[in-house]
Amino acid sequence: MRLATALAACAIAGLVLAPAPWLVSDFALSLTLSCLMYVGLAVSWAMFSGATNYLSLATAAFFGIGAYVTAWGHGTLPYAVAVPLGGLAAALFAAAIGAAVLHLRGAYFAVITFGLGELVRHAITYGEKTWARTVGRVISDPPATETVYLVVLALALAAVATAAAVRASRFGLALAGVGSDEERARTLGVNTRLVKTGGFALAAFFAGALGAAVAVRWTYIEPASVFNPFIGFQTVLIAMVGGAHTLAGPIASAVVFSVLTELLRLQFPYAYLIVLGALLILLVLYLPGGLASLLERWKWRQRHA
Amino acid sequence: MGFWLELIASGLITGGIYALVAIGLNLQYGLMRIMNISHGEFLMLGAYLTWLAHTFAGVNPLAFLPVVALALFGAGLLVYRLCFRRIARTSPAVELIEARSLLVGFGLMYLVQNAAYLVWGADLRGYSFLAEPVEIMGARFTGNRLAAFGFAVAASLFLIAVLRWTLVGKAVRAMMQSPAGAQLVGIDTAVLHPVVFGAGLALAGVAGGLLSMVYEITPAMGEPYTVTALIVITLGGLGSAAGCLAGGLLLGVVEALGMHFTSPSLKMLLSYAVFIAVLLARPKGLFAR
Amino acid sequence: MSIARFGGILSAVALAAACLPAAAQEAPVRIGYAIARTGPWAAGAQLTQEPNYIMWADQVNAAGGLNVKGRKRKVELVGFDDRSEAETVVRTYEKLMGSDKVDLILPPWGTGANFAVMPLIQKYGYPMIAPTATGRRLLGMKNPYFFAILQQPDRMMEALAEFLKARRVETAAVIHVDELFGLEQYTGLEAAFKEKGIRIIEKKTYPLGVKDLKPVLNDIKAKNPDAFIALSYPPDTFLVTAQAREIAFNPKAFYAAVGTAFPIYRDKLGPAVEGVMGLGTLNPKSSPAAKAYFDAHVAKHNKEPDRWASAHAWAALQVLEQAVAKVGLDRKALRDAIATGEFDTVIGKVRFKDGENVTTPGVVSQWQGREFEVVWPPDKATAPALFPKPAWR
Amino acid sequence: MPEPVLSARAVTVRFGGLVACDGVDLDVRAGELVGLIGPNGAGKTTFFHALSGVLAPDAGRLIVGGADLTGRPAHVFARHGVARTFQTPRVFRDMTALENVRFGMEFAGRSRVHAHDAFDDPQAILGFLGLGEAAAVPAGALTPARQRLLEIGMALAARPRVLLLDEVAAGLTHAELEASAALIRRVRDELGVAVVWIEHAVRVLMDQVERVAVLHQGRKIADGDPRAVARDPAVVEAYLGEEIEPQRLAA
Repeated sequence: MRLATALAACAIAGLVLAPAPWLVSDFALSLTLSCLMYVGLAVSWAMFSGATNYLSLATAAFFGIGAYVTAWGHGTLPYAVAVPLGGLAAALFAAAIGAAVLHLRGAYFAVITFGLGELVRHAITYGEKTWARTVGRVISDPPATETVYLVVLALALAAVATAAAVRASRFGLALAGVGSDEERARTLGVNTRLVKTGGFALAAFFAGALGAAVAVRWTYIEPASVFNPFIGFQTVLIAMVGGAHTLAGPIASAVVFSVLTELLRLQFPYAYLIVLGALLILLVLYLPGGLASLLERWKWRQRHA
Repeated sequence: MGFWLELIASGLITGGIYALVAIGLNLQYGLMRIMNISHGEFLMLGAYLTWLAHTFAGVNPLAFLPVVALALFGAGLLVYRLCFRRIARTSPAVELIEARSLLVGFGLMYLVQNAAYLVWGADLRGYSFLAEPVEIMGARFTGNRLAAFGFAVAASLFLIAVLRWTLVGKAVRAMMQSPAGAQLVGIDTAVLHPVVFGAGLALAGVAGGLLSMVYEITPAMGEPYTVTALIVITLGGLGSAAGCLAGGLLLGVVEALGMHFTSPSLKMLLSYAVFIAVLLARPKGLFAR
Repeated sequence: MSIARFGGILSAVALAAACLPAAAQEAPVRIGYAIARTGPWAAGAQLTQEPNYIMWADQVNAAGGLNVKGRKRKVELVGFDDRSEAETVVRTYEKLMGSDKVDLILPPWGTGANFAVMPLIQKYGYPMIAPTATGRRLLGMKNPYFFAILQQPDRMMEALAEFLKARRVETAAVIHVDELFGLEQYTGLEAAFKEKGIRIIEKKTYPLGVKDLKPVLNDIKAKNPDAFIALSYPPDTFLVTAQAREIAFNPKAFYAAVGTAFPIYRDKLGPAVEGVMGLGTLNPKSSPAAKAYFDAHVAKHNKEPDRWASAHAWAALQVLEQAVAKVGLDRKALRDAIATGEFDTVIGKVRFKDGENVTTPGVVSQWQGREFEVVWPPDKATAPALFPKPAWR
Repeated sequence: MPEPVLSARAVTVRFGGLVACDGVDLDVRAGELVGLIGPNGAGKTTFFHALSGVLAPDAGRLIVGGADLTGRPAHVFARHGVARTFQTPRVFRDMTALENVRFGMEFAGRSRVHAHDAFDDPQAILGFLGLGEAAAVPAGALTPARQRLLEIGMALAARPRVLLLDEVAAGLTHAELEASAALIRRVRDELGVAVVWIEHAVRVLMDQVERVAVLHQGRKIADGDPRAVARDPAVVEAYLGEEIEPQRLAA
C-alpha cells in the first residue's frame, strides 16, 4: 500500500515537473534542477546510510567518478549512455571498497570513506596528469539545459522510487536490521556483508549517475570541482536534517534547504551563511527528529483529533 | 647523513603540525563523542586573534597565546552552554549525540566562517614571526615551525600524563568509557563536559595562533584543517592522546619520504593510502584501546 | 575591509536610488555578476576582481553615469556570492541573463568559473571580458562572446625565457602545481626554454594543499640549478619562498607564479622577498594612468590592488565602457565593437584577436624594496633587474 | 541413536593469552533439551558464540545437520538451523514486535529445509509466546522480560533445528521463571526443536533438563544426567566459592 502510494506520487511528480523547461523561467528551472539533484543525492544516501547507520562520506567520490565517466566519454559516448555508465562505475567502486571497509563502524567508517574519496580524486589527478598530460576535461558541446534537467528529474524520481521499493522489500528489512543490531541480524540469517555492500553500491549508483548528469553543466570537469567534499557534506547534512531513517524527510529537506539557501543568498548577499548556520543550529536543538518528525507529529494530531 | 636527518626531521615537524591541529578535536570527540566539524573555524579564529594582536598592537604572538587560549576557552564554554549541553542532555543514545553534534558543527561552521568574512574580509593575511632559520646539527629549520612542533609534542605529553596519572584524568577516562557510569561513580559531568569542550577549543585556538606564524590565513582556511584533524585522530585511535601524536608524526614522515623517493604529486595518494591501510589492519586506529 | 566594500555597494545602490526621480525616464543600466565572497576562491576574487567592479560603478555614477551612445545612464551592480561552486555560478548567471535579463554581465573569478559560464554567454549573447581566466583551452572553445584580457601563460613564459637567456642562464629546475594552470604554464615554459636553449634539469609536480615542500627543495638545491621556477598558487608560492629561505637555497634567479604580485606577499615575508621574481604585469610606476588607478584603489578600498590581474579587471571595465559609449547596449553590436576595436586602458592599448588580447606583451617582475618592479621586457621595465638574486634576508 | 543435529568437536577459543574455551565437545540430538552450566567466567557464552558462528573458533570443528560449518559466518549457521538468544536481549528496538518476528522468518526461516513448520505466520508465534497483543508495540518499549520472550520468538521464526538460549531467567520473578521454563519445554515437545539452555539459576534448569553439561575454566568437566552430574566431585569442586552451595545443587 505505502509503496504504491510512493510510486504514484513519483509518477505525479514526474508529470508535473517534466514540462517545467517550457513553462518556467530559466532561473526557476535552474533552482528546480538543484533541488532535484539534492533530492536524488539525499534520498539515495539515506537509503543506505539512514537505514544502516553507516555514515558514509563517499558521496563526493561517487559524484566525481560519475562526472569523470562523462568527461572521458565526451565526444564518443552519447549522454544517455554516459549517465547510467557513470552510475555503474560509481556502484562498482562502492562494491569494491564496501567489501573492504564495511566492517568499520561509526566515525572510523565515516572518515575512511572520506579518505577513499580523496584517494580516488588524487589518483585521477595523478593519472590524468601523467598519462593524458591534462588536469580536467573540457565539455565542448554540453547537452541542452532541458536535456540535463529531464535526466536529473528522471534520476531523482528513480532514486525516490527505488528507496520506496527498498523500504518495502526484504532487502530493506535486512538493511534496517543491520542498522538496528548487525550481529543479531546475522544470527537470524542475514548475509550482512552482502546486504551492506549491495546497499552501498545501490546508493552509489544514483550519486554517480547524478554526477555524470550534472557536471556537464560546468563545461570544465576537474577533480577539485567534481570531487568537492562539500557535495558530500551537504548531502549528509540535508538527509540528517530531514530525518535520515525516513523517505519523506530527505526529500522535504533537500527542497527546503536548496530553496532557503538560494533565497537567503539572493536576499542577504553578504550575511546569508550566518543566518543559515543559526537556523541549522536552532533546528537541530529544537527539532531533533528532523523535518520528518514534523510530519509525524502532524499525522499523529490528525489521528487523535 | 645530515641529509637523512634533515629529511626525517622535516617530516616530523610537519607531522607535529598535523598533530597540533588535531589535539583539540581529539579531546572533544574522543571524550564526549562531540563531532565538532567546526573545529577548523575555531582554529581560524585563534589565527586571526593572534594576527590582529601582532599586526595592530605589536604584541609578541607567542606571548599572546595564553590570551587566545583563554578567549577560546571562554567561547567554548559559551558554545557548549548554548548548543551542546542540550544535545548531551536530550539525546538518548551516544550515536545520536554524535549525529546531532555533527549537524550543529555544520551550523557553527557556516556561522563562524561567515562572521569572519564580514569582519575581516576574504583577503589573505599574514605576518612574519620567528621565520629566521635555526641551524640544528647541520639541518635548518624556521623557528616558527619548531615552536609549533614543540607545542604539539609538549601538549600531547602533558595530556597523556594528565589522563594517565591524575584524578581528573581518571574521571575523564571514566567519562570516556561510559558517560552514565561516570555519573554513577560521582563524576560531575556538568562541570567536566564544558571544561573539556572549552579545552578543545582553546587547543584549536592555540594551534591557529601558532600556524598563523607559518602559513597565511583566510576565513576559509578552517575546512582543510578539520579534515586533517579527522584523519589524524582516526589514524591514531579516537580519544588517544598518544595515538594523535603518533598518527600526525607518521603522516608527516610518510609524506617527506614519499616526496623524496617518488614524486610530490604522489604525496596525497601516499598519505591516504597509508591511512586506509592502517585502518584496514587496525580498525580502531594505531592506539586502539 | 569588507565594511568598506559593503558600504560601497550600499552607496552605489543609494546613489542609483537618489537619482531615480531626476532620471525617472531613464532606468539604470543593470550589470550582473556572480563572484566568490566565501569559500576558497574568495581570497583571489576579493583582491583582484570585485573591488574593481565596485570602484568602477562608483566612479561612473559620480561622473553622472555610463555613457550609452551619448546618453548618460546610472549603473546598478547586481552581484551575488557564487560560494566558490561551479553549480552556483551557472545557476546565478542563468538567473541574471535568462530570467532577470540584466543589460550587461561581468565575469566571475577564476578559470574554472569562467569555463562554467562559457556556454551561457554564447546562448544568451552577452559579451564577457575576463581578467582572471588563463589557458589556451578556454580560447580553444572559440566562443565569440569571450574575451581574455590577461596575458596568456605561453606569453608570460616566453618573456621569462627571454629574460633568463639575456642573463646567460643555462639550467633551471621547475616545480608546478597539478592544476590546469600549472600544466599550461609549464607547457609554455618548456617550449620557450627549449627554443632559448635553457636546460630543465629537474621537474617536479605537487598537488594543491601541500603544507611542506622542503624535501623537494632540498633535492633541487643539491642539483644547483641557475634558476628556480615555481609555477605555483598563492599558498604554495608563500610556502616555497619561506622554505627556500629556510634551507638557504639561493639560485641566481628565483621565480614563483601566482601570489608574488599580491601586496600581502611582501607584507608577510618582509625583506625576504628582495629579488624574488614572479608573475606581475605592471605597477604604479608603469604609467601615470597606472599610478592614478593604484591611488584610486587605495583611496576607495584602503588596500592596494595586486600587481598582476587587478589592473586587467579595471582595463576590462574600461573596454566595456568605451564600447558601450560607441554602440550602446545592443549586445551583438557590443560584441563586434569589442572584437574589432582598439581601446585605451590602464594596461595600455588593448586589441583582441580571436578573443585574445594580443597587444599586451609578456612581462617579468621582481621585488625590489617595497615595489614589484617590472624588469622585462626592457621597454616596459620600471627598474633594472637585480641579477643574480641577492642572498636571502 | 539418531545423528546429532549439532556437534562441537574440540572447540577452542582464545582471547589473546586467555583460553575461554578449551577443547569442548558437545553433541546435541534432535529433540534433546540440554542444560549448560558453569561458574562465572566458565566460557558458556563464548561457547555459544562459537556454536552460532558469532565467533570463529581457533581450533575444533562445528557440524550442523551433517554439514561442516567451521569458520563460516553466523548467517550460515542460522540458515542451517541454529538459532539463538542473547544474554541481554537483543531485539530490533525501533521495529514492532511483529516485525521482529517477521525478520527471523524472512531470512533464516526462508532459506533452508524447515526443521519445524509449525508457524507460517509471525502473529501465531507471538500468540504462542503470549505476546499476541503486543504485536504493534515497538520492541524497545517492551519490558526486558517480554523482550526475552520476543527474542525466543525471533529465533523460532527462523525455524531452527536447535535453539541456543542464553539465560532466559535473569531478572524474572519466580512465577515468570516457571512460565518460561514451561515454555521452553513446549518448544521442545511441540515443535521438536533441540534446545541448549544456559542458566545461572541452576536449580530451575536442573529440574527441567534431561541432560546437563558443565563448563569450568573453559573445559567441559561433566556431561550427563543432572543428578549424576550434581554429585560429580569435579563439579562440586568447581562450584565451591560460588553462590550456589553443592548441597543445594544436588537437592
